[in-house]
Amino acid sequence: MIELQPREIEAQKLYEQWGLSEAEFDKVQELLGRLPNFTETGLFAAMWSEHCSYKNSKPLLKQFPTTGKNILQGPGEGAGIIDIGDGQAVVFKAESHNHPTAVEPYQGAATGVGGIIRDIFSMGARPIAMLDSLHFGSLDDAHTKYLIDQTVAGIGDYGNCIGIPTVGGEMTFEDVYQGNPLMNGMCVGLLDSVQQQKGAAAGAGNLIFYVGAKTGRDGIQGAIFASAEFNDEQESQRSAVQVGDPFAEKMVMEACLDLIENHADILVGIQDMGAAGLVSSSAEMGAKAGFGMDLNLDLVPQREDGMIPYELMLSESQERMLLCIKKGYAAEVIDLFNQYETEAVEIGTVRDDQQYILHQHGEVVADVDVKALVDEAPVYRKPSARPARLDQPSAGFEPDASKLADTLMSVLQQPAIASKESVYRRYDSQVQTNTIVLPGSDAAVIRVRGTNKALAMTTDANPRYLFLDPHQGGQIAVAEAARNIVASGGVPLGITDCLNFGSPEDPEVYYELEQATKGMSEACRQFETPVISGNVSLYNEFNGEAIYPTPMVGMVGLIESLDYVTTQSFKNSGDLLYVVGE
Amino acid sequence: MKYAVIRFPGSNCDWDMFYVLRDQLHVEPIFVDYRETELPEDVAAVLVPGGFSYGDYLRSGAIARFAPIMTDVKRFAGEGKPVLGICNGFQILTEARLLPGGLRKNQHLEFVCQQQELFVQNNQTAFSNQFEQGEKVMMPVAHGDGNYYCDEATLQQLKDNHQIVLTYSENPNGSIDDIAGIVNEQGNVMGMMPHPERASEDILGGTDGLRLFQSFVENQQLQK
Amino acid sequence: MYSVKVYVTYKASILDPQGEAVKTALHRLDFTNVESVTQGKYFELMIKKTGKNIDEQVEEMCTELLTNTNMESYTYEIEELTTVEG
Amino acid sequence: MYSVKVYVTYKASILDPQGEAVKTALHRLDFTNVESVTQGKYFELMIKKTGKNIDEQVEEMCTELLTNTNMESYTYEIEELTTVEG
Ligand SMILES: Nc1ncnc2c1ncn2[C@@H]1O[C@H](COP(=O)(O)OP(=O)(O)O)[C@@H](O)[C@H]1O
Repeated sequence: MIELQPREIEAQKLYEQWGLSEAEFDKVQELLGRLPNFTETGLFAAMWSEHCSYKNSKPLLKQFPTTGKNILQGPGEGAGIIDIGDGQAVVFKAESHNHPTAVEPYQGAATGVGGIIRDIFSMGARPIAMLDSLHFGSLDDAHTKYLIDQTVAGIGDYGNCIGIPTVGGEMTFEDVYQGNPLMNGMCVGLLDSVQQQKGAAAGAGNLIFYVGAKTGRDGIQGAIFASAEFNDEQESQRSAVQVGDPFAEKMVMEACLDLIENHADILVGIQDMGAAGLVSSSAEMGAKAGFGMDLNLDLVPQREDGMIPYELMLSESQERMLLCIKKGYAAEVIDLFNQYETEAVEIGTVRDDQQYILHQHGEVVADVDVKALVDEAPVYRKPSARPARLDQPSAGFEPDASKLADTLMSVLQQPAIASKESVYRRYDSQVQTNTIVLPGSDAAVIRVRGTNKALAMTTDANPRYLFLDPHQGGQIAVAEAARNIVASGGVPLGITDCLNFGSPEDPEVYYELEQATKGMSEACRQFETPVISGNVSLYNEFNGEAIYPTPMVGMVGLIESLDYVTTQSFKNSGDLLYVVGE
Repeated sequence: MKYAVIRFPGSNCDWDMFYVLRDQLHVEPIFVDYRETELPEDVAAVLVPGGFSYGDYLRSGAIARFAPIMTDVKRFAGEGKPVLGICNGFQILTEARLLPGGLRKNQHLEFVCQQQELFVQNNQTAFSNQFEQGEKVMMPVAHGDGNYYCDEATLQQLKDNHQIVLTYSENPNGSIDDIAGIVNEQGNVMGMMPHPERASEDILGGTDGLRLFQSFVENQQLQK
Repeated sequence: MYSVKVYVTYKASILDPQGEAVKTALHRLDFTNVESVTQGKYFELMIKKTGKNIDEQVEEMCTELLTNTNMESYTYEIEELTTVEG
Repeated sequence: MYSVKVYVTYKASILDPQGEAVKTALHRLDFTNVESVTQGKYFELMIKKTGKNIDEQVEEMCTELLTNTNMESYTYEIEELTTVEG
């Protein structure tokens, strides 16, 4: 990679290749009062990508209800937190890993699971369950079968290896997902004492620690890559996918939980290095606290030689975390991580101003206002247009009620309806020995050990409904999740979501996004289930064709007593059946 | 007397085992770190839990067998005291040559997690004396590498010495002769793929696994 | 008949956790002079001679199935066996 | 410095389900002339020259760690690299 001079970047419009528009580049120039250099341009491109800045979805996300009486933490941190009484709280979040899964399904899905697990333990919570939401092309396609097989293996292997049960999920099959399958994961954690962690780096002179795996050139531009559409030609340019190392993650997780539980006094902040790796985690931690920092890139553990600042800052190597530690406690942290066979390295310090300064080989290689990087990303309200299909009368489908038995059989044969046992059998759904309702019922139920309570959890979205009516479909997704929780004996507490849509530049897609989030918001208010965390995945298109609007809803409910736990299966012959509702 | 649960980096059924010992069997479990060189004194039995020691990279259990604590585990086993390896623990015990044979990738190449019906082939061991001979019991399996293999001669030996303790009624992984669990020649070291610690409470779907633990726990209490 | 050997490893910039684990384990066994370990896959194929070009066939098998070229690279050796066919 | 390549496969008498799966997949891709596939592991090691005998060292690495001799067999190649050490 050649580091162009600022003038060359401007003249050759390199920033456009990295996803910054000309207007955005001008804004960067204005904020800096000069032309950005190569590294700085890269930092802005990553931080201002949709994936990191939510620049296209922010106005719509504002509709969501995010507060409530038990909500301890809403959106904005690694994951949301809800009080469940007795000093305990449940922590959960969902995330998409669609593009990496399309390219390398096993590793793409595995690293997706790894990322969402880090979000949970960075809040100080021990992960207690994983769920997924998978949308693929039609099952009669050989490549789709391969994708499913590998995706399921990747999800299973990563969670299994760490010892987190994968307890539920959902799966649909539609042609629109053929070139752009969806892999969403949700992780649920339990906080035993309600002392939550923040991803913030405050206090001048405090230390920035890098822990976990070394940095390589893998997944560079991942965030930018996630904010672009696919087409056949780009296939070969798809940037290198990362390989997951669940064993390393298990060690990092145990070490971080030990640090949080037993050494909270020396820990100022902690954050996962996810999309846009080091830059996004460090800049966000600084901006949140209103502090800048100096980072010495020579100290960043490196797996490869000759990495330039751009590569070090944007690499998405997995199984890494960033910590802010009180001044004077370096040795303690290093010792603790070494006990878990994990590297912890001091790479910088918090500044008393807001400058975000990177050093390499004794030179300053980037010097920008941290707030500019994190908070000044432009926000767009895109034009929206109602798709014509929504106003066309439907074909007037008349079900044939004369052969009900045949109809039933053909419904049951639909892959989306048929049993998913062949999938969830490949997940360890029982490790931690708390899963009291296994996959296969409406929601999975995990007991809270040491109490008489349990948590019910489910993921839902029916993309067909959303395609036919994004507004009502959004409502239905939340309602279906709530029904699954209630049918399992729980009271819905809140939701997380993954908004998987096509390109927001397409007014019809933007309309879908607008309407679906509106419908979800309304339903969330009705059910009193605030949105406590979530993730947006736009640009899910292949050769110009968008996927169906697919907002996955992940809901968690509280079961007050183990006596209330209810499963789907019939219990005795002679029991009566009722239909409830309209 | 204490029950030592060995923890390797990557063990993940360590707590599950701990809870069963403490809360269901009411004995005293103790975690022993893989870096220790000696088991604590007054250990009644050693339990090697499931999980993915060292990520199961290379081969399941292959790297764990070199952990410092394994030398003392071998000494303990050599003295005829009970050692139980479950899932990854079974893999580690075969790699450490405390049990014959080895575990390959499941024949269908997929990880499998499900309830499994097992036959008790020998109820005369320290780990199975609470079962009836030939009894059908239920315990879950959860593994990717559970496909037991040994050569012909070893298999014959296992049969002649009644070392096959548990077999699957429907083989989930392709293991030779449907083997789910075996003991060593002396009968004091057992390895099994199914998870008895996941079948030790009614709320988790059954308690057949608990009886497996009771087999050696009660034996110990008799000896006291 | 051809005997074909295919070796697949991760590309240089891709993390190889298994290779790293093996290296660490070898060091622990006192083989401290081991500087690096890469772990990959190895395939031995027996392929019948047909009208088709064997190099092209193997190349295609590698890119289509045996490797994911996004992250792996491969090499192979083809040896023609001089057994009588039939 | 030595460059060492180690190949590990299941012993011939043991069914290799991974190899079988690859064969089936190749047939599905119309490579019907593939008669058999064995899948194994492949290691590339860089080993520093020391006073010790390299053959013995590699042999020991194979039997101690890289293979489970109950069910796997191995072969290796050792090549001495003629770079200047320092
Ligand atoms: N991809 C998946 N991963 C794990 N479990 C799944 C998956 N898909 C479906 N399941 C499980 O199968 C059961 C039925 O799922 P589904 O067919 O979506 O039913 P419903 O429409 O009633 O939610 C649920 O318990 C669900 O958790």
